[in-house]
Amino acid sequence: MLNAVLAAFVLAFAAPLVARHMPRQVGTIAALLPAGIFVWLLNQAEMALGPGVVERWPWSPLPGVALTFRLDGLSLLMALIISGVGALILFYAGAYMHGQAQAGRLYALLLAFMASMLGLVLADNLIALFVFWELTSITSFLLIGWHFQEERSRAAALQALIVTGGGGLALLAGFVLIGLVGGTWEIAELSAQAGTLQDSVVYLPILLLLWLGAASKSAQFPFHFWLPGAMVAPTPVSAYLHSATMVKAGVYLLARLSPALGGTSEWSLLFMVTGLVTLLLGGWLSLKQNDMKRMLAYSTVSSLGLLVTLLGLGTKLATEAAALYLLAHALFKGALFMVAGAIDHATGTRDLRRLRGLAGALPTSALAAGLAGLSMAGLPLLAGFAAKEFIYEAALFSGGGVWILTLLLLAGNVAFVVVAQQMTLRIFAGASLSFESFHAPAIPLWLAALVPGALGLALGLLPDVTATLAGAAARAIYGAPVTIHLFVLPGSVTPMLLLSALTIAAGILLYRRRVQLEPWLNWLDQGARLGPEGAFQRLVEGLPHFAARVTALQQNGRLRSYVLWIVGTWLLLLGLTWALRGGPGLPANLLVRLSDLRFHELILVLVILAGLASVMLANTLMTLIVSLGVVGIGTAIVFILFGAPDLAMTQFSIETLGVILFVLVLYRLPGVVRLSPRRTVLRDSILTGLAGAVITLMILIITDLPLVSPLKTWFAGASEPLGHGHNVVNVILVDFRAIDTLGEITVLGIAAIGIFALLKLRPGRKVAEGKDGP
Amino acid sequence: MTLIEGLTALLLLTGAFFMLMGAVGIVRMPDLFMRMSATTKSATLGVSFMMLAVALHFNDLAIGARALATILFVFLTAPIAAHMIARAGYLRGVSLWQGTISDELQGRYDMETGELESGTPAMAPPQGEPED
Amino acid sequence: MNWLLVHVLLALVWAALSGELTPINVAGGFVVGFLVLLLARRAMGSQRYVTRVPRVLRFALYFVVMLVQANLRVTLEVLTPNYKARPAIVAVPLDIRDEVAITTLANLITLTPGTLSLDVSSDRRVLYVHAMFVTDVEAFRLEIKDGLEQRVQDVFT
Amino acid sequence: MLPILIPFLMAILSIINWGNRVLHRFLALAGSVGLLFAALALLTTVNEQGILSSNIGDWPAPFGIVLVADLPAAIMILMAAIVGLAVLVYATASMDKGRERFGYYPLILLLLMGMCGAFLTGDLFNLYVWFEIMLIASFALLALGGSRAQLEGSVKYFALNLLVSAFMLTGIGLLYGMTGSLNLAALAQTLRAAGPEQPVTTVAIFFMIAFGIKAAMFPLYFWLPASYHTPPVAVSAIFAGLLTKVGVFALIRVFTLLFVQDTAWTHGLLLAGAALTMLSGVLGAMAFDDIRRIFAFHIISQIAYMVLGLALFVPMALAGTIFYMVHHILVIVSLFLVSGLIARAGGSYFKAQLGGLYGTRPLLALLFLVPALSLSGVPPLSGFWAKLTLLRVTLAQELWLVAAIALLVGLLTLFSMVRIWLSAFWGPPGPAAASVTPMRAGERRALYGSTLALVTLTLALSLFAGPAFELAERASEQLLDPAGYIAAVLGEGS
Amino acid sequence: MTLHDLALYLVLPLLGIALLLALWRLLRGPRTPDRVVALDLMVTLGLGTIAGYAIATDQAALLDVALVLALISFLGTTAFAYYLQRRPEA
Amino acid sequence: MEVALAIVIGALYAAGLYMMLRRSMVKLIAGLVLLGYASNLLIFVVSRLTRARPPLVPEGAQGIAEPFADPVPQALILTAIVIGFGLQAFALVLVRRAYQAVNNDDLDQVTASDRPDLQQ
Amino acid sequence: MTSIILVVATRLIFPLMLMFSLFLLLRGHDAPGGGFVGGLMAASAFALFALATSVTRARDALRRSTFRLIGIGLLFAFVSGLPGLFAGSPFLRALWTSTELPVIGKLSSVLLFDTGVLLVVVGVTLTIVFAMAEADEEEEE
Ligand code: NA
Ligand code: NA
Repeated sequence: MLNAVLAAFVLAFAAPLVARHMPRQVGTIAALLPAGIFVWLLNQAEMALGPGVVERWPWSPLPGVALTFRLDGLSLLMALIISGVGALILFYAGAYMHGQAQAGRLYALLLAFMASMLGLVLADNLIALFVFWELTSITSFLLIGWHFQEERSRAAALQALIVTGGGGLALLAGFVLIGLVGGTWEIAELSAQAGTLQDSVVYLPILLLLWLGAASKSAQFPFHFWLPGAMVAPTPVSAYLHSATMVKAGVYLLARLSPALGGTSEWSLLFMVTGLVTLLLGGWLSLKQNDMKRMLAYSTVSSLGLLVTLLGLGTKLATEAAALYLLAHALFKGALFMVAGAIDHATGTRDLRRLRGLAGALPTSALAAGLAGLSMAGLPLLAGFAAKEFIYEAALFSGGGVWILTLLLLAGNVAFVVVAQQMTLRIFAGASLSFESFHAPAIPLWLAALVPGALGLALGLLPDVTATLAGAAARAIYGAPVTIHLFVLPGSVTPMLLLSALTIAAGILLYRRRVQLEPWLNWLDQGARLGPEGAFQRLVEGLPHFAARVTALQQNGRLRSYVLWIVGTWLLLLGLTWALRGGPGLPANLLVRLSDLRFHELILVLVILAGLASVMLANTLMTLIVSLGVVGIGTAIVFILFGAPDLAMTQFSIETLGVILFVLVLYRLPGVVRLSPRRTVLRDSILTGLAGAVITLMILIITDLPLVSPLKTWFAGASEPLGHGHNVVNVILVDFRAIDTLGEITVLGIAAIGIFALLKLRPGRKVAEGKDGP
Repeated sequence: MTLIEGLTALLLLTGAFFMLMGAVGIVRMPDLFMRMSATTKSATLGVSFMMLAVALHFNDLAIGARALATILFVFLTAPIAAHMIARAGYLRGVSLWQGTISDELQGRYDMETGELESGTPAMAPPQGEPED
Repeated sequence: MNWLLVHVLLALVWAALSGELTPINVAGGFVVGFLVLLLARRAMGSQRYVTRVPRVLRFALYFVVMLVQANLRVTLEVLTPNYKARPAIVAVPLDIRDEVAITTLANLITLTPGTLSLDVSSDRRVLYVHAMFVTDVEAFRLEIKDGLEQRVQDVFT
Repeated sequence: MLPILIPFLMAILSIINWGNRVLHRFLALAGSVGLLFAALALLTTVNEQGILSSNIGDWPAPFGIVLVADLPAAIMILMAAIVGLAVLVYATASMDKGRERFGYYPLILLLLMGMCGAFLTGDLFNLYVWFEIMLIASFALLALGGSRAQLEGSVKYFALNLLVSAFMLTGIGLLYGMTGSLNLAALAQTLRAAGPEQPVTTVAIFFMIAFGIKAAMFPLYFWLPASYHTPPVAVSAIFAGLLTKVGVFALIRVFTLLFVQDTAWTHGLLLAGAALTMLSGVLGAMAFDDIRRIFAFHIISQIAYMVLGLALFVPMALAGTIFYMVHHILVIVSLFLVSGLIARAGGSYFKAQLGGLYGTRPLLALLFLVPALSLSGVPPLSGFWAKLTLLRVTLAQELWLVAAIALLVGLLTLFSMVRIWLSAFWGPPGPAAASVTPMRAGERRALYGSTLALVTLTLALSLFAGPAFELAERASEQLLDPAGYIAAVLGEGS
Repeated sequence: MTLHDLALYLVLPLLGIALLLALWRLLRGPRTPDRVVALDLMVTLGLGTIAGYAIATDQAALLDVALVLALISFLGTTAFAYYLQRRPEA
Repeated sequence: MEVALAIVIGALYAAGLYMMLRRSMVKLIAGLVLLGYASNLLIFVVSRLTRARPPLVPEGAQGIAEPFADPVPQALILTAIVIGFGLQAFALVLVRRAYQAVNNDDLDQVTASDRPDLQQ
Repeated sequence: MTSIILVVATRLIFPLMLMFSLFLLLRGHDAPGGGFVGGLMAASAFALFALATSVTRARDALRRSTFRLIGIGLLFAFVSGLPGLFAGSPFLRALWTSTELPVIGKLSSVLLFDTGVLLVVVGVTLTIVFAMAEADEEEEE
């Protein structure tokens, strides 16, 4: 299975190259791979439907993450859809994109997407699944933004990415929690942990996170809005990603995790409510769309809602219905999208109001649309019929709130019937219109649509095949053996059949009266727009403004404010530490310790403090420099008094040189001006005063503790015999800790380079070769 | 206290006294030049006395040499530093005390070229002291 | 000749600083002195240096006495409440021409309390001196010329 | 020792032969290649033989200064070497003549040397010295060439980083006054035995502030976004990749080896700081239009993840931090190099001035996309594995809010990257494109080659995340087992 | 009173007072050259302090500091003066 | 003396930080210089003070008899002083150049490089 | 605006300072001093010289470019660490010759190191002072 995924990725990289050299055949060539995978899957079907096929690869980026693939009924169903529809779409795209610039990139992205999607449904490790999940989001983003020079496309792509990406992150958190609670990320092992998971305190958070991920990916309310927006992508993309495959990822995930997490009332409530709201909202909003693709997109939203409802319901019948509908939907929706694309290609418009009587001009497309539409409407002999039967059956046997549920499902299904009529009767029937630049579609454009349409019929006519396929999938979802009994035509009149008939009748009625619906559909649309979508839009637009304001507050360009932040943080942390963790007490016997102060030392202290005051009050540059000199000299005298002649010497020398530099560099600067208002001065004084007090306190505390420095003793003893020097400080500097000194002179060297460059290399000044040497 | 010690003490005290006088001078004298006249020299002399005391006290060639070398260095450098400051002060227009009886340097500097001419003396009017 | 003198001087200072006047240290001082002079050669150019040691010593004695005297006078001024000083900036015409001699003179004047060399005219003919106790400008000029300048000239010729 | 000596020697030779651009280039490239080999050798040796220590001057620890190569240090040195080489190659084609003549190459070498020293040293004061070498080299590089914005940025960078030095020196002083030692291993021993009367936690705050500024944590980071966008890309890239990491590394060192008396408190503070830093950084990124500034703010928010790993203080989290550092170094340097390429191809660093590069420069688009997505934590790129590890530990420790912030910031990072993508790579061609001059072949080789190499490494790290993470785990075990470090430095039985 | 005590309790305090006086001039000004002179005096007083302290504590090593100080401080004052005369009047 | 110096050092830190909080670039440098003095003195004092006993091994001896000043902080401070000198020199030139570029000593005017609302 | 007095005095003080600088270097191991202060002293000598005459003449007197001094100084320090490294010991292992030379004392890698320090300090200080003075003169124009 890895081979299949990898092959698709590799081909994805090769696709632009192929496109450059064989622009005509590239679609067909690209389609060969998914077709091959499809065939290979069919070959594996027996194993998959039985015990399942498992592949383990020795690739583990993190502990607990593994590249495990499992082909069981559910993944087989999904993989068949992915590869089958994928082959058709690529074949279709070959014609659809022909002659367009950078078509190669489209194949590449489609193939990469297919690989990711295959990986998603085949992976048996949650994290591996997540990897592919996100890859589908990224490829989807790039595909939605295909017409990247148009603002609309960019906005839609961003919307899709942020919504699904955000959901993805929530999902990741959910997965991590599952892994933490269940002790494994292997999906196959998680079912056994169902009890642990469902009893855990984080069960509800996990569900909510899962909900965020799945609902956003599968365009459930309130995240549904990105999907209609995504219709700005080329039609093959819409047909493949945004109807047949990627949007099913959320549904797939729910199905996949249903054994481990499903079956609780929280699960049912959460997903059924979401699903039903989405079903109705999407379905009824689809009724007012004039753009074919947008209509189909809303309808897809609705279908996804239906699937989520069924998975939320979670009964055996419901899972069977879900499996059947999953299959049927992929076929009819894929076909309808491709028809829409073909019409768009041929007539240059997707506006339902401008399309009529196309049957004559596009007979094959009409056939494909007809088959798909009938399946969608749920008429007998077609795959959609069986699915609908099972849906109603599941509702009727749901065991609580039956009538409400049935009624809501009916209301949803009616909308599908209307859409089916729009896609068939409305555009193909009647007198044909003339189009300015009509050109007949190339073969792939109708053939690729006809195949799934016909497959819908075939599956309707071959109930055993359908039952086996869907049954295996349902078993994986339900977590227990499931057998589906299907039939071509119902043998007797059942409540479900009556409901189906009612659905169709209501659908036809509604189609005729659709104009009357407009006002309150508009109202619904308005609400949906102002609600989640509006909120999203406001967020995306407002965030940068908010960010700019917050940032301007901190990053205000004033160095002193930054210093204030730092000093403030330091004091705050110290204060908190002392308040909450117990601070050091005030050192005792201060007066005793102070009493050893000698007169000349006192004077020295006074001199330093006076110099300091003078530095702070200085109003001319020279006063400032000279006062700094006083402090420096005072420091040097401290060194003299306390046995550090080397230090004193160095301090004096540095002081002198410092003064020279100060004078040299600064004498052109203006005098020292006072700019801060009194309040600022007061605030700064208090704050820095506190800082000083803290330091003083620290010194007093530490010097009050006993200190035995092993270094002092050792150095004093080793200096002469081992270091051959009497001046211990110097021996430390050039021998014991010579690397410090090496670093120190390196610092000096670099400073020299920097200063030299600062002074000599200036913008706008020409650098003459050989003239700028120091 | 031996004779050496007594001499040392005397030198020390004299030196300290001169230095103190220099400090008093810098506080008391009315203009820059008088302050310098009063301080640079007495301080220099004071240091010299104290260094002599050191040489005497330690009675060691190396230490004595250091003390004498310090004196030498001070004598070499102090007048030059004083000269530099005084000149800079004059050039920057530091005003003379009103009791100054004559300023034969006035008008002799060519501020463009930095040349100083040698000419006949002229009398300077006393000025007040502006702050920097 | 002068070079040699500076060299000897450096060597002796070196040995003294090193703590022992051993031949080895003096020799080392010569080596160091040589190195230093090598480095300093460009800086110094060819210069004339003090050649007559006895005169120097005599002069030094005279100077120290003068120094102490003048210091006491200034001290008195500093300590008494009123200013008795009569300061002036006096242009002292120079007879000595040698740069080193002029510098020596100027420095000695500065070292003497109460007087301060301000500058030498660009043509090196006049030394401008600030003095604290000038009753008569002309008398002061003569005092300098007959006192210090004369002795410096003696030493330098 | 070699990782320090090789760049040092090359820098010395450059300084002796000042002004010889060609020689400087050659020496720098030779130096960084040498450094790369030395780093590889060091990592291999440390990986096989465990922690190595070398007593400089042959003076026994804790008296002399000791260089200690443990796995974290060896890994970081390797990263420095890789980044150094890539950036230097990039510089050969992008650096202007003036900067080349005025010491760009030796300064980079010295910067690298300073970093290696900081990673290796086993002595607290010696760490300060290496920090200063880095600091002054970065000052010089930052100010080199001095446009107004550069100088303004430099002033802030300078002033705030000197606060680091002050805090650090103060902290070192207080520690020495308390314990009488400077050797990290000896300090680790002494501080573990410290009584309650010793204000150890208080001193820890000094280091937290010092290295917090260096690592650009909230609210101490202001110097970074004020300065990082001002110098040429071949300067800012190396700053972006390595400088703040040294701060993080230093935080890790002292808060695993020295200050573990009250982890509930100290590491709790780090945790809070990390969370705030993440948010603050990513919001900052959204406020700007200049791509380099956006990246600069992302450094801040990403740094926070690394600190988060330290704050969580379990082996898995620290392994995550180390992995994160490696990942982030590769990715952010790539992004800065890409920003240079974008400016070269589109004529501007401002996304509003750019557009349509996706159509005209597909390779560049790819070179941007991979590190940008990796930075955002999109799987299967390296950033994802790094974030996942930290997320796992955060959730395991039931720090819900922190986990939520970490995830939210991931999303906002993605948002920010996508905004660049939408504006610079998609959209109609920008107005700045008119001023673009074509690239010479040699230029293209050096610029794209070095960027591509780093992006490839990012991909390799993503693909071989497993072995890399195992290495990180071993490194984190060394960090959390000070006994091993102490034994390596002071000898067994101490 | 020993020599040590004399140096410690008489000489050093005397110098200390001198230092304070010099400091007063330094703070007071009024012109920069006055401050420079004061600083110069303070350095010289530092030399004296070294001498006094060396005797008070029998530490000859301090004399090396005096030597350095004597040579170097001259440069500082000279530089000050040199640039003072060049700086345009503020 | 430790107590007195502790107060002096506290004052140095306070003054250093205070100067860094001013708007003038020159004062900023003064602040940095003061912080340098402050941290050096802190290391010196916190390692305990010993009056007038420099760590010099007497001629002919192998070690030093207590009491003597701890040579370690002295070596550290020496290094720190020198490094500080390099940084100070650099700071001076930087400020001078920044002053030339901005034509103002007021740090509040040095904002072009980081405010979000002032993008060039 | 140079002063004759300063110029002439410098001629004497300059060699004195240089000698004292060497003195500090060589005696630094046993008494206060060492390469750093020695370097500052030497640099001060040249700075004084530049002050008294001109930067150009001071550069002339130095005869080497200041960067070369820095480089050579660093090289000295670097090389002083190598013998140990080649002998199988760690970097910067001090080596001492047993014979005592006059003036210098025992030759050692440590002295080489300290000489390196001196050269770097001279180079750095003079780079800074010269560059500043030159920039100043330029702005004067
Ligand atoms: Na744009
Ligand atoms: Na030294």
